[in-house]
Amino acid sequence: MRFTGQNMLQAPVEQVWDALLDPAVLVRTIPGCERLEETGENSYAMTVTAGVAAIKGTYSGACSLSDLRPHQSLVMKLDGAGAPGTIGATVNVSFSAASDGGTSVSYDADAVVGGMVGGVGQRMLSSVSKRMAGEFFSNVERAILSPPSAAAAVEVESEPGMPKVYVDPAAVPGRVSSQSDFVKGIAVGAGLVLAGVVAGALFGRRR
Amino acid sequence: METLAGNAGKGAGAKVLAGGQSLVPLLSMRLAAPDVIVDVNRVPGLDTIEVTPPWPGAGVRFGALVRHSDLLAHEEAAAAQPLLRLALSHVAHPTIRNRGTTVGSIVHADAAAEMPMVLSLLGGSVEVASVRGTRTIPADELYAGPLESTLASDELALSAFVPALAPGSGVAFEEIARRHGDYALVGVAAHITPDATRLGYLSVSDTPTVVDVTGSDDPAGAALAVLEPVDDIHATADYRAHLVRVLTERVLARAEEMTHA
Amino acid sequence: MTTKLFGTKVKRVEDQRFVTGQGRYVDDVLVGQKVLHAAVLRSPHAHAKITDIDVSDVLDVEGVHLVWTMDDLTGPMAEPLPLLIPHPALTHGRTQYALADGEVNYVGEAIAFVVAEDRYLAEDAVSKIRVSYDFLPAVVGIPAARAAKNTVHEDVPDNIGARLEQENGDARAAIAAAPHTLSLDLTIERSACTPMEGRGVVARWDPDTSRLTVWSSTQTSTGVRGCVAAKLQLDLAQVDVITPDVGGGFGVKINHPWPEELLVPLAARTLGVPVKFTEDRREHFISSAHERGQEHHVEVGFDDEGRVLGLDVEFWHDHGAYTPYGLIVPIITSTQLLGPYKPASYRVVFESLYTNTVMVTPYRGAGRPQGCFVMERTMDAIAAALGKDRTEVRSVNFIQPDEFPYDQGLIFQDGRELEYDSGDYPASLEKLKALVGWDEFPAMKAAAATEGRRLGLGLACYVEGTGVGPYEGAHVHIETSGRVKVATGLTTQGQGHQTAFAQIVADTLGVRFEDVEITTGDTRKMPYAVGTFASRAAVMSGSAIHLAALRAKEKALRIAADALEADEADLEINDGVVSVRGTDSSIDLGTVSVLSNPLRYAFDEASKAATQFSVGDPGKPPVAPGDEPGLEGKDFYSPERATFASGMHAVIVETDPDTAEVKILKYAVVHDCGHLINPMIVEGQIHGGVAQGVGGALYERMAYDESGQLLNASFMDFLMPYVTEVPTSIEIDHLETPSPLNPLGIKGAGEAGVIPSAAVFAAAIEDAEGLPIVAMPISPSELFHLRQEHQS
Amino acid sequence: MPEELHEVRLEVNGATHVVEVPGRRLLSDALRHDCGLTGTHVGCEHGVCGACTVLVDGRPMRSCLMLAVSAEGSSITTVEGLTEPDGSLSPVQQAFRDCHGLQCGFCTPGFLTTITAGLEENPDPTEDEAREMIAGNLCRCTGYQNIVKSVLRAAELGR
Repeated sequence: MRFTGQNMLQAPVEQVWDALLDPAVLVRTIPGCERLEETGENSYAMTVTAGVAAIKGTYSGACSLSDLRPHQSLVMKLDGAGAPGTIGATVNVSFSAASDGGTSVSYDADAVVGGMVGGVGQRMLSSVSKRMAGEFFSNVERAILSPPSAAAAVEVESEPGMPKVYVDPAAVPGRVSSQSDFVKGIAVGAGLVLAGVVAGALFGRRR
Repeated sequence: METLAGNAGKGAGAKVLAGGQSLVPLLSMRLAAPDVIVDVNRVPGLDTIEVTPPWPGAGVRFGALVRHSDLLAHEEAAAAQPLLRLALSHVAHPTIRNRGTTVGSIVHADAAAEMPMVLSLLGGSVEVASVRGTRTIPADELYAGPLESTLASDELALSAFVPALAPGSGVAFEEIARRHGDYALVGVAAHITPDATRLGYLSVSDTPTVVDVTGSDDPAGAALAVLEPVDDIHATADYRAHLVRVLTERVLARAEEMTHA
Repeated sequence: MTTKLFGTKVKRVEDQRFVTGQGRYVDDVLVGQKVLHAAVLRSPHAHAKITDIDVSDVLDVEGVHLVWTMDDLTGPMAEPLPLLIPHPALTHGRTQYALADGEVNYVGEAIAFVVAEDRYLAEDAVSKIRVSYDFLPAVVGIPAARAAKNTVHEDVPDNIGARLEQENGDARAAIAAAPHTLSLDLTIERSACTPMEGRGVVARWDPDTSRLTVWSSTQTSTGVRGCVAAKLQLDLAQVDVITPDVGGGFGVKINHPWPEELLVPLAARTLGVPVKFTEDRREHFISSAHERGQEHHVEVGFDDEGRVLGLDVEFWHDHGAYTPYGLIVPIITSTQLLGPYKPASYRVVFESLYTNTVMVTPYRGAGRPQGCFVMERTMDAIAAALGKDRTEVRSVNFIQPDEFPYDQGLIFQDGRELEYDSGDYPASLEKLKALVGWDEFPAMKAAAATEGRRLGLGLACYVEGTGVGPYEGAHVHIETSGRVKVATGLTTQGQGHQTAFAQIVADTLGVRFEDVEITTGDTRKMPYAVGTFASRAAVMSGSAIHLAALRAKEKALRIAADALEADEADLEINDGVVSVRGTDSSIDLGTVSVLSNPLRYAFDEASKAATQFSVGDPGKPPVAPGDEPGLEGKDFYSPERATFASGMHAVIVETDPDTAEVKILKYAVVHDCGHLINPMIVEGQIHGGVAQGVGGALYERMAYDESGQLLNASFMDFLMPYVTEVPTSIEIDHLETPSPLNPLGIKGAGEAGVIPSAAVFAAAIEDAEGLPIVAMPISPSELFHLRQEHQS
Repeated sequence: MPEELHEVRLEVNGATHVVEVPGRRLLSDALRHDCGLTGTHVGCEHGVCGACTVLVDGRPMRSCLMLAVSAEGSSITTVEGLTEPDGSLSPVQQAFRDCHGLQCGFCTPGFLTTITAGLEENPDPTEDEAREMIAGNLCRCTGYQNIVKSVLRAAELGR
């Protein structure tokens, strides 16, 4: 599945470039990214919770940045696997300084979505991917414009020689329940007050 | 009670089950994995249809447990706002309509579904509740993205409201699906009032899209300027755009007729 | 014989249990008893090396009894699955393993196998298995396979599994010399059978008797039995395979053994507890077989009347990642393509290609829909080129009724000559023209055009080789109660065999229909059988049952003649009673059965009549030399070659000028399957075939993306027609040209309805739109774009 | 950890079945495997095919799109429950036999339940209404021709 897009960031191209190469920023800007582990130069192992509405899954995978042409372009390779399926993507990202001092980032992604979500989730996939990409870049923009203090990504203390690990405190705490214990409990006929504390969108149309 | 209160913190870990016609298949396919499901099917007071004030009146309010088939069969509701019945008859198949709820469909926020678009076109609203109390979300603030509504993660939709058809106004609905009862390749509804002409579209954008074409000499063109039809395995973007033109003409003509009726 | 049932619309006996929810399908077996449930981890990738499989997280999952990967399999189970139908031309045949051995070649290939307390827990466990892959480029679609930039199997150069050429005369020379020539490129996409019930298997090991009982929703219980015995290293005598009620087959269930058909029995024996596997819908889409995908190039030379002087067809068959079923499908296309015609010369060559997609095995029609599409599109093209009526061009190419048996000079799928036994194609065409209103259509079309409506009429003809060998058998046992128990080995998936076969027995034997009980697909009752495919059940088992019933009748008459002290020639059997013609002397078959088995011990009133002081000549042995006790008959039917059914379809469609939607206004079928056993059942088969054909022509396809992911692996996106998509009526007319090859003069009817669909709809849409249709299926979106290309 | 089980009382065909099931157990699985009523078939598990259709408080619903726990307190009718008390076939069942409205029989229970409810609502359907009545159920064998006939025949028998 191919999809392309363009986003305007209100920050100079140098800053955008640096942000994308900074794991502490990536962990906060990749939608749903909870944990990023440096496995080499510009390559990371990560845990991402992604999806829309109920179709969410936790994916563990890898992300690497290559073909770096500073302030011009890079290639982002992503692949991950989770309960709903597998995702592999090669994203060509190019940067250009915009007249207003901002940066225009355009991407051309070639993604392979496998597993159940690939076979039955087709109807939503491209719009969802587009949306997540947009989210990513606006996060990057926000990260640059308002260097957060409280929600700053934490570089977890790690033994010397051990890979550096970054976590996003803002991300959903704890790992999302694995398939094995999904729907641990069920409340039947809950009262309104109880229902009121329940999360998530309602479902009610059809398949 | 305790368990549920405990689940409050779980955020996205819990789901509400009403009709379940979308949630349950997601569970079966293991695409959704909530920790907790709250079945509200026996919550009292959510299964009423009120046409208020006494018909013919201002509009139709239907509760979160009103099934598509109940609303479809409701004569007063159909008389107050004909577009409800016109659109509901296109929702899946009768067996699905017997279980699926219209409010559930509306907050499921599927841009390929009929009822979110109808709510948007008619300028309806959804009433939601949480421990903080209740609030009303107007349709034009309800949809954030594909399958995403603006309900907070701890809010439950109680009911939806659509205004009645004003005198001298007309509505029409048309959709084209590959098979009878399938998701539409394109769906269009028209709402013509004495002072405005608006069109609602489904399956040609990420969220239900309404276009005001009052006075436009190329309504479909105006709509296509904002719509984003895409290719999928059933139809190309070009074909969808073509259908937008074909169906727009058809619904405008029929809605116009109704204004004279 | 009293009332003859053969040829009448007898209501089905099986329906009583089906309409009351008492049918017994494989997932119903052992319900209420202790059964464990299996789930399979399937590859999410189309092509990859497996570098590691980590099952450690599964072992501690409560309720999980067993988890297997390739490393856990030994002996024959660790070898590739059998290549069922070898062929000299299949130089690079490959089959998969029960569980992937270091490499996966399609999305859905089995990697690991889990057994747990219930299916939910088994799937939980599957989701905890972690597999590491090294990705390989996927080969998807015929163009990619031909280009061979990448290969599916590294030891198969250019992705070519087989190349087969057949020629009758010198087609290329004939074309070169012909007054007119045409060339066409024609494509049919992938589709699949998608029966409402997926695959399923249940197995129980009995340690007390060292016997394995396997229930499978297969089209061949004897085939499964052979494979299970071989792979589990058991004697055939230790394995019983029972095919219960089956929720539709349409071909996909003839392939065997599926990995689960071996893993489930092995697990049941290993654990000592019955194990069940029931395929879910998505699994069916990505791990059961597909068919149809082929691209064809046609060169044809013809004279001024449209007579085909030379036909040269080259085609490419996408057989997916493996070739368990050999070359059956492309061989059928290459031979049955000829249909009712007799081109002066014919050459056909095909390449069977590997792709990283689900394997291909026969789907109802089995290569014929593609062949029919190619031949009929060619006939229409010839007619268009000469400005002749499409029926005239066909008529001048028909094999004539006095030319049978007609040898097409080719070798058919069963390794025998392609020799048609009988048929009357000109008569069929006349019937079809009358049925659809061929001569009236131009006026109808013109009238519609004045209202801005577009109507189109298409027709297509086919010949179908049915009832291929090698054989089927039957055993008929007349009980002392007078009831008749009949067993034949092939299986049933809804064809109403229990009814049709009972009609044959009732007529042949002279017993009441209600007294006949038919069993199919149970190796305990008939261990020698082949299977249900190629529209062969009625021809093969029907004939075998007739022959076996004759043997039982022969014996009954002999014993009855003795008992009644009459001449056999004077006896007749009606409603289960043997009587001497024109007298009131008679004996019922139950008593004859008693007398057929000399007893020492009586067990009830009736049996006293057979004890040693009651019957027999003291001077002779109680059972005469060469004779057997019991009133039974057993026989086998093994024909020299297949019998050839035929038919013609016509359809009138309306295409919407705005939306490009296609509406079916009229569908007409003329069908010739020789003598009809039960016209109600035959027409039901035609209805179903036509509907499946409508799906294949206008709705159904396998949407693979370039990376080998199947994008429509559900009934949401694989558009099987509802009642709203099929014709509101299907006009059917029968022609009965009996086959000289079998005692009943019957031909097969199971697949016929689906064969001409792609051809007939392409022709009708082409007629309505005035633009060439060369690829099927076709959607409104595609027709919309064809219109645009045609305009520019 | 083991799954939490819920005791659910299912009223099926007039009989009460008390079953202990996990929250995620589908009604279709509970009917088949816990109640032993295997007449209800599962053809797709995503609500498209209709083979699993049962009557919930008289209305046809997909038992594969309902959780067993949600059926507590509802009265359910499966194909086994359509037969008359004396064991004879109901008009719909009889019509399917008369008209050859089935072949493999796998989708049949879903059609029978759907049509039974449909004829309650509309006892005298036109041919088009008969089609609409079964428009949400898939059959791969019959091409629907004889199922439509069966609906009309059942209406006749019902009169």
